[in-house]
Amino acid sequence: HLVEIVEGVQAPAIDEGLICSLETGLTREQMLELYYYLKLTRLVEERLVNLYRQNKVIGGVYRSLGQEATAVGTCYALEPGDFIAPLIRDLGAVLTKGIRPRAIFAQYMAKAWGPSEGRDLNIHFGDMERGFIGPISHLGDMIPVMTGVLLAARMQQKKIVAIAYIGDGGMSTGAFHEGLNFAAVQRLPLIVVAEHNCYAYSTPTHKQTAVKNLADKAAGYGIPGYIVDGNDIIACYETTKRAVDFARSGGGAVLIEAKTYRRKGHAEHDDQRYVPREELELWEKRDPVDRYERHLTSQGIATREELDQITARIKQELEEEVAWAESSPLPEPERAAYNVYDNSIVPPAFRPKVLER
Amino acid sequence: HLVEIVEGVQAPAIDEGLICSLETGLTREQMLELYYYLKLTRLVEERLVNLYRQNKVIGGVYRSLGQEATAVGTCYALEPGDFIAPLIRDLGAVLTKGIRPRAIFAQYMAKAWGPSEGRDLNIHFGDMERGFIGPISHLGDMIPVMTGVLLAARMQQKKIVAIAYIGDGGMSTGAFHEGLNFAAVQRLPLIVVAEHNCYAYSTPTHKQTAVKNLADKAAGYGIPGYIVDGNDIIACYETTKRAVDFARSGGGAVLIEAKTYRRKGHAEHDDQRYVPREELELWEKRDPVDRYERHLTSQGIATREELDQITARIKQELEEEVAWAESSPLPEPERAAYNVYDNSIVPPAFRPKVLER
Amino acid sequence: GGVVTFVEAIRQGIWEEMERDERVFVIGEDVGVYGGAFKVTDGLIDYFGPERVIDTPISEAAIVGAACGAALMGMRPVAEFQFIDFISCGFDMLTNFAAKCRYRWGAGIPAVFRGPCGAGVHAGPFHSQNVESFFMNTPGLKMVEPSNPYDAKGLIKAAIRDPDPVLFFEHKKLYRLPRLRQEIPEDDYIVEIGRARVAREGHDLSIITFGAQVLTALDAAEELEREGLDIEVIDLRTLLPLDRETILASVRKTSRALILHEAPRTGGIGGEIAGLIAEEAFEWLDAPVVRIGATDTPVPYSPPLEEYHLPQVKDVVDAARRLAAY
Amino acid sequence: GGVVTFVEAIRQGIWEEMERDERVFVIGEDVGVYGGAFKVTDGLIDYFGPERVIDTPISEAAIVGAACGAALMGMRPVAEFQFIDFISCGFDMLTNFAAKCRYRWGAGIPAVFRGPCGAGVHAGPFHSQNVESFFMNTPGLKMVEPSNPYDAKGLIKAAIRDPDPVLFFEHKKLYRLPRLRQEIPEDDYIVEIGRARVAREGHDLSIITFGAQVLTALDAAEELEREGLDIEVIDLRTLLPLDRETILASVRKTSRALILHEAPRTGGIGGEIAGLIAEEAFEWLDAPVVRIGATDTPVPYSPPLEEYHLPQVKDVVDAARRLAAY
Amino acid sequence: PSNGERGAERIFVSPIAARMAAEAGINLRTLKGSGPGGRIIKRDIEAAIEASRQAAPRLAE
Ligand SMILES: Cc1ncc(C[n+]2csc(CCOP(=O)(O)OP(=O)(O)O)c2C)c(N)n1
Ligand SMILES: Cc1ncc(C[n+]2csc(CCOP(=O)(O)OP(=O)(O)O)c2C)c(N)n1
Ligand SMILES: [Mg+2]
Ligand SMILES: [Mg+2]
Ligand SMILES: [Mg+2]
Repeated sequence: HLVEIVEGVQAPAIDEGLICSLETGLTREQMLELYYYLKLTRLVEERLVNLYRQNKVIGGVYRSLGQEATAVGTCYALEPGDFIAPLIRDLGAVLTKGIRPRAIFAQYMAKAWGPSEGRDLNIHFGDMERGFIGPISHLGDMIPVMTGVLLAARMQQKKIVAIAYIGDGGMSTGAFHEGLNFAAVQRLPLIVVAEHNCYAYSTPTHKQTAVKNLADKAAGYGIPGYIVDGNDIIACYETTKRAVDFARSGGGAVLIEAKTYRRKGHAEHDDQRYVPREELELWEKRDPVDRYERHLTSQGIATREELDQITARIKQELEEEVAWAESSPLPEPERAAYNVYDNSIVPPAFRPKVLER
Repeated sequence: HLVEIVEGVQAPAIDEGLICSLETGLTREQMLELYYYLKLTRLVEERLVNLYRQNKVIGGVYRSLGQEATAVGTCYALEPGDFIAPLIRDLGAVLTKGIRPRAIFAQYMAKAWGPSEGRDLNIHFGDMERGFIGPISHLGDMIPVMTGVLLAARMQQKKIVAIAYIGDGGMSTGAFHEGLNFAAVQRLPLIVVAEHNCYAYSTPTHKQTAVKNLADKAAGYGIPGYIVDGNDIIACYETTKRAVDFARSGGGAVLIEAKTYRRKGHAEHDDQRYVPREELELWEKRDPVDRYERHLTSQGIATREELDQITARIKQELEEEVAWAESSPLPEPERAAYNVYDNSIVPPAFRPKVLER
Repeated sequence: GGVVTFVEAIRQGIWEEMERDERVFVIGEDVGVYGGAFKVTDGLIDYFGPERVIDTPISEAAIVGAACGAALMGMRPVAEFQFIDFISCGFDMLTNFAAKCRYRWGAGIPAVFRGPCGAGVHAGPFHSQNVESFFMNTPGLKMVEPSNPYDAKGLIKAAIRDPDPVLFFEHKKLYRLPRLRQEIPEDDYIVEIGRARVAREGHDLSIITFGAQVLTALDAAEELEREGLDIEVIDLRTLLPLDRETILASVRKTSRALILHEAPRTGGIGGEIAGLIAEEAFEWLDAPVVRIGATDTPVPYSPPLEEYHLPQVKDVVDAARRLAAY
Repeated sequence: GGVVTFVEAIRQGIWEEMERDERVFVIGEDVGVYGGAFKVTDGLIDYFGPERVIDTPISEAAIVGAACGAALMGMRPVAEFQFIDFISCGFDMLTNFAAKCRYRWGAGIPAVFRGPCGAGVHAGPFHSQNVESFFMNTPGLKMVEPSNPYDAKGLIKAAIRDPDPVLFFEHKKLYRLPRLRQEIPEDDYIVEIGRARVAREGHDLSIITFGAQVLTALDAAEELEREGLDIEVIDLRTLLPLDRETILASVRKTSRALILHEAPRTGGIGGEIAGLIAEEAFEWLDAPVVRIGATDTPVPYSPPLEEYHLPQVKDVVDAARRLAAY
Repeated sequence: PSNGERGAERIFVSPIAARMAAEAGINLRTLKGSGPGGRIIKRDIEAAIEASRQAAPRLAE
């Protein structure tokens, strides 16, 4: 298997003017839905930054600014029964999978009504019904887990596929290697989307790996590798769709490298002092939302007004979602001690009982 | 970097008649020394089996029967200051590095005079002077360790290289991945010799990895990969020499796949019920000692008598080495409690002192 | 059923659960055609097929991770570590993914992680470890270690049915120990997780132990009986969560506690048990709470060293005698 | 020297050791240009260069392994975990390679493995853990956790000079805590590994603790002083090996022991300490040995949950008051 | 559950109190503890020693 470069993609030397390089079978409706999720992701994050500045967010905010097209475009290629394991910067995939923004806001504000009831943060929760396996912080770990999800699905005769997201940094972990290797041996329909956003925290890719393309790593697992322009939402969708079809029809695992860029620091507190200014400027011009808007309007798929209407609808929606999340109480303190085990109606013992007499 | 197939190698479809496929710059003396180590390895192991049958070996015996040329040939390409991290089936490399058979016998018999003084088994010991880092059982772990050895050497301005051995099975571990990736990023002169002996315990390679050649994994690290006939001792030497020169001159890490075969079970107790008879018969014909003997005699490098003399010398030597090891006492029981820390002249506390009054 | 060895009891337990519940499957290195390094899964692949008996690459993190993923999907994986020493390579997955999933978002991981533990067979530092202390401080996990065929079968079945992740340790010295051969019921039964067993009743002193050391304790008790000492032996069976009531009841009865385990003394789970007793049975104590473990070293290979390293019957007899006379 | 924060003290310690001994180097994720997630290694790369301040891929096993390999070659690596929670990914390398090397073949591993531990900053289950119990049963390792700038600097320097592998835990809540700012000596000094410190003398009761909980204990002691109770606080500083003598001396003096740590109570190292006391200070005890830890759960994220989870001053005051009155 | 003699009613006494009583030759059965549930603790022994010391001179009179 040789790495296949999906047409027109040459990041980081991506042509700034380039808009959507692939023929697509998407309907106009679908293309507008894609726009909805793309813009939703952007605006949810902006809202989060907003709440963060108001000190309403507990902990950090991890932006995917500039790389939203990757998460949304790839995830959009899945069917409802399919699964994802996103990372912090894949809010777009989580939203595309049907998780409501209120869940995200409640999580970030550590509220009782959040899906983890205040026990874990940001997108660290899951939803088995929606095919969303909640990640943990430890990078790489979700690859073996998703391998198990698909192994189970095969035993259960479900014809599903899954996407596991991984960063340029996370690919250096042992767990990534063990998981993808096992998936490849088992020919499981696992699509690994490698988000090549040029940094892992402060570490540039050349200190992370000696390969030229992350997709080159596919060869080490005997699986196909694709490279796609991660800022081109249609290309992300189409490439993933192709991988999904291949995987679902029994072809086995696929590695897709999406070339993109993390335009913010690792989190809001990170001043990015290690990033050259010009780099940021260059990638600002490649903004995936702008690009997609240009595409939609220039191809006559939508008018500027229609896009503005979608945006307005999202904004309104978000007001309600934030209001809902804000109205949630914080969790009751004693809840901290419950539900470690299935049968832990009673909290586990942890205080010196002997003194209580 | 593309995988480079070193001439004439096509295992497992290796031509049985093939004897030494490469031009070599080795002198006659060196070629006989190679023979010495190759035969020594074979005979040390046979002697171990012998001792095992007499119940003098504590624990198992792990044979490298049929793959001795890989360990000896590759290690012979190193300079004295260079380092190795062998695995259980790399006795040949350990001997080539200058460890005396007595050390091996004493280890296998759990004797006090063994290099680990009875604390660990078989080749689980090390010798910093001879450039031998003792492995642990946990497969893959030595790759990061050797990366550290070379990182240190670079800081110490030592121009050394190192070989880390790994099996077709061990390459599936996370530690292997993390270590080799880091070595590649740092362009450290690490030669990873992947011993493709077709099994990991009972697991055939196709259940271990989906790649065709283990050397294909080099692409995932951005380093060169070579394939060599592991039963051709000269080819092993020459290929490794090339890699060593490349690495030492600043080229960075190299992955060499040696195609060979494990003709015995995982250990003496393993009945190999999972192995087809024909496979064993096929590989018996490819025996690396026989092949090298044919080569040496047919090329007029040595006569049968000369080789027999070497063998006789080895046998005599081994009698003395075994006798020495047998004459060693078992360790004193109390030694068990010492030397966990540098300052543990005094054994650590571990028995209930309060009762001793 | 029938008269079985320890290993056969576990094999039967897994077999019956696989038969009973098609969600149960086995995964690990060499568990298929080879039947596992200790033959615990021998024959399963022939009967249940390779879809339910899965040979993996040498990838403990992936084995644990895949078991977790499958468990999330409603399956009931039984994952094998070839030796429990290799659980260290799956440590992250167990403590961070498996243990915390239910707490974080309510997703249970009904998976079993099993393998051969323990020393005494001259297998050296990497094939002899007892690893329970690594996990004792990780809520969300359960830990089980049986000492006889009946319990082994009942506990492996209970572990497979348990809705949470269970680590199941099998002392390799017990697998084929003739002394342990035992008639077990033909009918389906389980041994409840979380319940210790009074392996021997007595009034003078409690030895609290588990796994292969139950035999050491029983042998010591028998020897001490000849001296007129009446020793109680508690076989914990479940190490996490501990059966606090059984431990405390025994110590409140005998007023003397000796804790025995095979792992090194310092940092072993004996500390937790001693802490429990010193807190909750304090007023009933007539003597110090005493712990016996292995030397605070790795497990050495050579027989005389290993014997010195491990607690022996004579060590227990000696300590118990002194403690009883305290 | 100077008036410094906790984080600055550690940074100074590493800096001075690098200056003093060219074998010392730093390795970890983002330790170079970025200066580490908590800026512990800030500025080092500019002064010592990228050869001695090595940014790695996200590979904890490789970081530990490489540090071990370099240490074998005579170097003195100081490896950073970005958060100590990620030590789980290096667990195998630490327990099996680093800890056992000297015992197995006499090869010492003079390496330091350090990182931010601890909860209380709403960082959730994966950035808040206390991991000392994972390693307490692994002879060959040492563990250190300072509670103030003076000790932090003296201990990091001692750890770097130590001939054996040292795990060095830095409670992230202390890094920049104004209350801890402290004048430390200009001259080179170390704090010996293996020695606890009497953080406060008292006669009525001993609180044995370490790390950030030393502050909790001291605050509780102050509050109790107003009630006429005279509390002794022992700051362990070294967790492995424990300073048995200091612990025992204190308990023999006060006859009442309260052990406090931030990790979940069950399976935490409090058990080992309780076991030690119940065995070797038994005859001096006037009341049960009591342990306070976090709830037996992962560390929850939301402030009210986390506060409930963690031991608070009021919990310690309450327990100490009852224990003193027992 | 006895402090030595099997069958007898347990006296609840802390280890240090038990040791001090033994050293001072005080019969624990003659004491009533001030600890929780009538437990005999260190201060009870101290009080008993003090009491017997004050009682002693009077006897010598
Ligand atoms: C095993 C592990 N080690 C360290 C970390 C700390 N950490 C969190 S995010 C991060 C960088 C991740 O980079 P990358 O994988 O490229 O993802 P990105 O943030 O660029 O999306 C690091 C080092 C972690 N989460 N897991
Ligand atoms: C991490 C780890 N898991 C499991 C084992 C148990 N084990 C010992 S040898 C072996 C097979 C090794 O196969 P391979 O790497 O191909 O080496 P070979 O024996 O063929 O030389 C296994 C699974 C181990 N040593 N380390
Ligand atoms: Mg990245
Ligand atoms: Mg092999
Ligand atoms: Mg512990």
